[in-house]
Amino acid sequence: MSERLEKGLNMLRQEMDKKVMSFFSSCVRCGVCAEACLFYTETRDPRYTPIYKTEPMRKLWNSEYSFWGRLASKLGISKPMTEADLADWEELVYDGCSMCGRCSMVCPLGVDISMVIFKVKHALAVAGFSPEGLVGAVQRAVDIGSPMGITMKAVLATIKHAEENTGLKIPMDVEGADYLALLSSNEIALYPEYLEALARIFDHAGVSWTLSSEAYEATNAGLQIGNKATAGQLVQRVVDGAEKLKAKNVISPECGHAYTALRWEGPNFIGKAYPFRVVHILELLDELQANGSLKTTGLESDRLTFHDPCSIVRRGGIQAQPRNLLQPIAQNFVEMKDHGSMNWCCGGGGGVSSNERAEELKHTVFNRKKSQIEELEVDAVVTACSNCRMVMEEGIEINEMDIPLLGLTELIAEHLAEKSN
Amino acid sequence: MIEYLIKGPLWYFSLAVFCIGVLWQMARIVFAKGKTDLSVARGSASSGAIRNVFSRFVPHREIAAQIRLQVVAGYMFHLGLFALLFFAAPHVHFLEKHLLGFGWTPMPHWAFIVAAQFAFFGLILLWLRRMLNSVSRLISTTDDHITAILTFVVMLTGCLALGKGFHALNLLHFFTVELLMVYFPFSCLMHAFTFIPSRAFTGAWFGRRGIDA
Amino acid sequence: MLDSFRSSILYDVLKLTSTLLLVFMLTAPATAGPGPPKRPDFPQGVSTTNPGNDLWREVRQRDLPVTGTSQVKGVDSGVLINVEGDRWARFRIDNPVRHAPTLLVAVVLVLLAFYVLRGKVGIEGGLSGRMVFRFTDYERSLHWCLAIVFLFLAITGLILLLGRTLMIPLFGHHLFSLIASASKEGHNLFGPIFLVSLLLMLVSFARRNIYEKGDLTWLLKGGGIVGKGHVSGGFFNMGEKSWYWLVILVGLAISISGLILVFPNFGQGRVIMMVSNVVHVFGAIVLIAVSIGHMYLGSIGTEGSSEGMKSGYVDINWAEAHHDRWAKTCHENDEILSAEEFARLQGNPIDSGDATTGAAND
Amino acid sequence: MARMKFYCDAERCVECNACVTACKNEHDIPWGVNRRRVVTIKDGEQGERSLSVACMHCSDAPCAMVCPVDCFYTTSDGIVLHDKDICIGCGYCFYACPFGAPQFPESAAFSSRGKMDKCTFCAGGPEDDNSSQETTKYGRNRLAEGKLPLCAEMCSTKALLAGDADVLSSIYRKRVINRGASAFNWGVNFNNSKIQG
Repeated sequence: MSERLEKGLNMLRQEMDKKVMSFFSSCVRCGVCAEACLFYTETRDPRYTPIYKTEPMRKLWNSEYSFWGRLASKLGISKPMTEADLADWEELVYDGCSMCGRCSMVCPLGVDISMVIFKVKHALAVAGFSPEGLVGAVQRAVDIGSPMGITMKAVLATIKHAEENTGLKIPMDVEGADYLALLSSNEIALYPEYLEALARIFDHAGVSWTLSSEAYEATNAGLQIGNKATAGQLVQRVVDGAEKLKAKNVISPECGHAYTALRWEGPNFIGKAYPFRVVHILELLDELQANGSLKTTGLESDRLTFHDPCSIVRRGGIQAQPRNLLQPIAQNFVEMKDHGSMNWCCGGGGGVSSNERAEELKHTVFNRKKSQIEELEVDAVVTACSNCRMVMEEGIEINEMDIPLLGLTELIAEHLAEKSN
Repeated sequence: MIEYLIKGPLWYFSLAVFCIGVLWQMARIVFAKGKTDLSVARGSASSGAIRNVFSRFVPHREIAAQIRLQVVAGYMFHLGLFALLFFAAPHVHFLEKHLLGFGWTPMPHWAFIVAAQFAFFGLILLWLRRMLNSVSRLISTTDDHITAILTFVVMLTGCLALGKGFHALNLLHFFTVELLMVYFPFSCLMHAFTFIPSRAFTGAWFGRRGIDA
Repeated sequence: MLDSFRSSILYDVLKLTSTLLLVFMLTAPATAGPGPPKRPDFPQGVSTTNPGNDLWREVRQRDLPVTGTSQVKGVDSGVLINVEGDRWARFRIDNPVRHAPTLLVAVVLVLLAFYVLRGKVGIEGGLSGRMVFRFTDYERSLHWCLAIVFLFLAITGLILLLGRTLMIPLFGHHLFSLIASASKEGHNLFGPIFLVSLLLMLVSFARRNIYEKGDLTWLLKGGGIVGKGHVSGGFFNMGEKSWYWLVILVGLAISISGLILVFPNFGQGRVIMMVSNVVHVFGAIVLIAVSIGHMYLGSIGTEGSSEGMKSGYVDINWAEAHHDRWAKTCHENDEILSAEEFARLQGNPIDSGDATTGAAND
Repeated sequence: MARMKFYCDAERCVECNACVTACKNEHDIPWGVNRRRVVTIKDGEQGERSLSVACMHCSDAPCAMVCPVDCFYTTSDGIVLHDKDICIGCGYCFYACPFGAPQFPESAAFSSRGKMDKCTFCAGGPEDDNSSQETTKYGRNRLAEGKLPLCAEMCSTKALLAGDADVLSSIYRKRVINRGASAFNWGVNFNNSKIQG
């Protein structure tokens, strides 16, 4: 048995908990999950069936945890798992799954398929069966501090630019601030408006906040590739930064997987609970709006819709907040078909967008979002995840659709009421 | 001799295998390792778990149209089988006489047949779909086919034994049931029990994240 | 096309048989053969007159009404003489019981002879590997469901019809009685499932099976078996449509008569029961005989025809040979898949070797 | 060699249904099953006649011909009996029988009829004479005890006769001759007769 196979199998064994055991002993292979999967419905390739993507885990369960498998191996007639059992799933798991979790919603037996796929990713990652694009991103995240290779210098330039645009001072490394805001690489490189929006909104609402020069990057390439050690290392940077500034709250940026990494998986990656609260920017804005410190004015007359980012809505539970925030400023708001926790993924989640190999497939599966948007005949699409936004902008460009994408936080910032005091 | 075997040692053996096997499998799941989630919960895990155990009985409206065959045939089969298992007159009498010591009102003969027809129609459609649909064909295992065939045979022998006074047919049914009971704990038939922890785990996960699943 | 040639031959055979059977039926009381062999307990040849004979003869010959009243409540309990019973019993023995095996064996032999002489009917140019979608999962599931239920009903029905002559000598009375009881219970239970499948079949396929303009040409050319080359056909050709309507109409007749027989609780009289029984047996034998032809054509009889009911896709060359008008629209709509694309949709892509055979083997 | 038959004299039967009751009582027959019944023709009209009907133990019995499992047999006394262990309750014998003799304990949906039951001429079934099994399935075996069917024995007007066909024939012949002596008693012609009885 090769070393990498051994590593992969050991990781699978390590991940074999009571949940996985109950999942595999209840799965009846009904195939319902396929109909929920973006990659299956758009390609009709049965290999993209979600539960099929968990085959390495199921095979291990079958050979080492099920009665017949154990009997067979006792009798020496079982077929041991081979490297191919892992290698052949690399493409399915990394290219053909955006970890959107829609399958987990529909399974009649309640199998959290998406979670098991994530566990398979752990094994593939330690065994070294990961796409180059992601490996590179992880390397950059560890070495430089950001998966896109963005250095502190670039961040400072963005901050300076934002300060110039807004005329507001952006606090940096302020000890004892209530909120520590994080950014995602995309927001630094592609959508600097986000930072400006933050500055305006917090100024308006009178929130005490800061950025940190040590912990500015919220994204977590370790989560995307499935490498728990790296993921923990990246989360630890944020924790250290927040602890150093004695921040009571850490604001997760819009970015979906960053939110998952910080809010839900982070404490488990580093093995201890946080001394601070993690709050998603939309949650925070909703709170501010509810307690009256955030007041908006003016109405968007454009016909708008909201794309639910999977990691924030379906897997993150922030479903009502974006609607609460949009309601007072959007006159012509329409919901997408299948909106909310059953919305379709943009096709670029779970690291697919950082994986050049998956480009063609990503464009194929965008057809679903395309028809969802076209059906509504909207003027613009609002979303709350820079990755979704980037993937959809790319798809819209390829399909020559000419529909702008708006970040929800930026949209709020444009509608701030005059300060009352 | 055969009757003695089937109604005696074999019956007790299969009953023991069934009971111990199911308990053992469930215990394995319950006592397997599982990490506590260190993140701060937004909602209640336990209410999410309970809600999910029941909410999964109804398919999501977003994909209901795509899975209509599985839902309709699945419900026909499961409800039919449930009615047969617990409300068929011979079963009620058997349970009363040999296992429980108390009985309840069984359903009339016509209802038995209708339930069996639903169950058969559903099972045949589901099994055919398993073999005809490219997704199901790809993901199905030998176990799935064995369980489908075994369940079919058990139901069939039961229904063929409906004629009164044919003892050998009853014995045949009894024997196939014993086969099923022995096979049960080691197959995906266990989903009859494990669907509860499976749905509950996922529901708890959703619940603590405050997701309405 | 071969399909319906076969069915047309069968049609002739069946028409002839049914005419003969009708003649038998009408003459049955007159030409009634001896009953089944009696057990040797009662010495044959001892002839005694039943003193009741005169009485019953009188009851039957006089113009008294046959229906009276009785304190005993029950079906036909007021009927003194059930005149049709004996005729029905003799008809049953003399016709279906006696001739059904011959007919079914003949059908098999004809098909066998055809296979030996002509072999599998191929497609010019063979199969291309390029596929076109034909039947949905649901349609295929329904077809096979109907097929399984039909086979089960055919086997159990034939056991009940022919078992006494063919199986009792082999198994003896007690074992056969066991088999017959199981057959009867199974038959009664699966019958309504057949009806439901049939009705679903009617809903799903009726529109595509409505006869069209070109169908007559198909019939005149004998489904392509008489002359050379294949005959034009749409999504379904004339032969398939005829088989479809035969299944639907005869199937409905069998189902309805079966329901009459299977619900004695509604108190229908014996005459209705006997008529239903005759319709039931006749329809069933016709359907079984023709279905053997259908099975032959769907499996070893014609190249490439089984694929449509397995994967739901058919080879474009097969479509062009048997359903050229439909194949044309497939070309127009650009619906033809390459072999690679087809393999991918079936979940076993050609290029990526061994591992993708997947879960099926453990 | 006896050949057992029933004979019911329509001129004597008064529709008292004692034969029906006797039969049910003697064999402990459940509700709904009537091995014997009395049919009245033209009830309440001129020419009313009643006949007690049960299995007539035909020489060439249609029930035996049509039975798919061949459960009927004829005894050396010419009595048509059936084997309930073989009967599958299909109901064919009921369709075929001219007299409506075969009875079923139930007639529920999906052809649940139970085992056929009919008049045994008080001769039981294939089991040992008057064994408990025979009694449960077929009722008493009076013939084995040297007795005739109870229905006929009970008949107060001696309308229903049971026994050897030759003996019954001679009784019947005598009755016809005696009846012929009285013009008023030429009953079956009441309908056409000018003299209203």
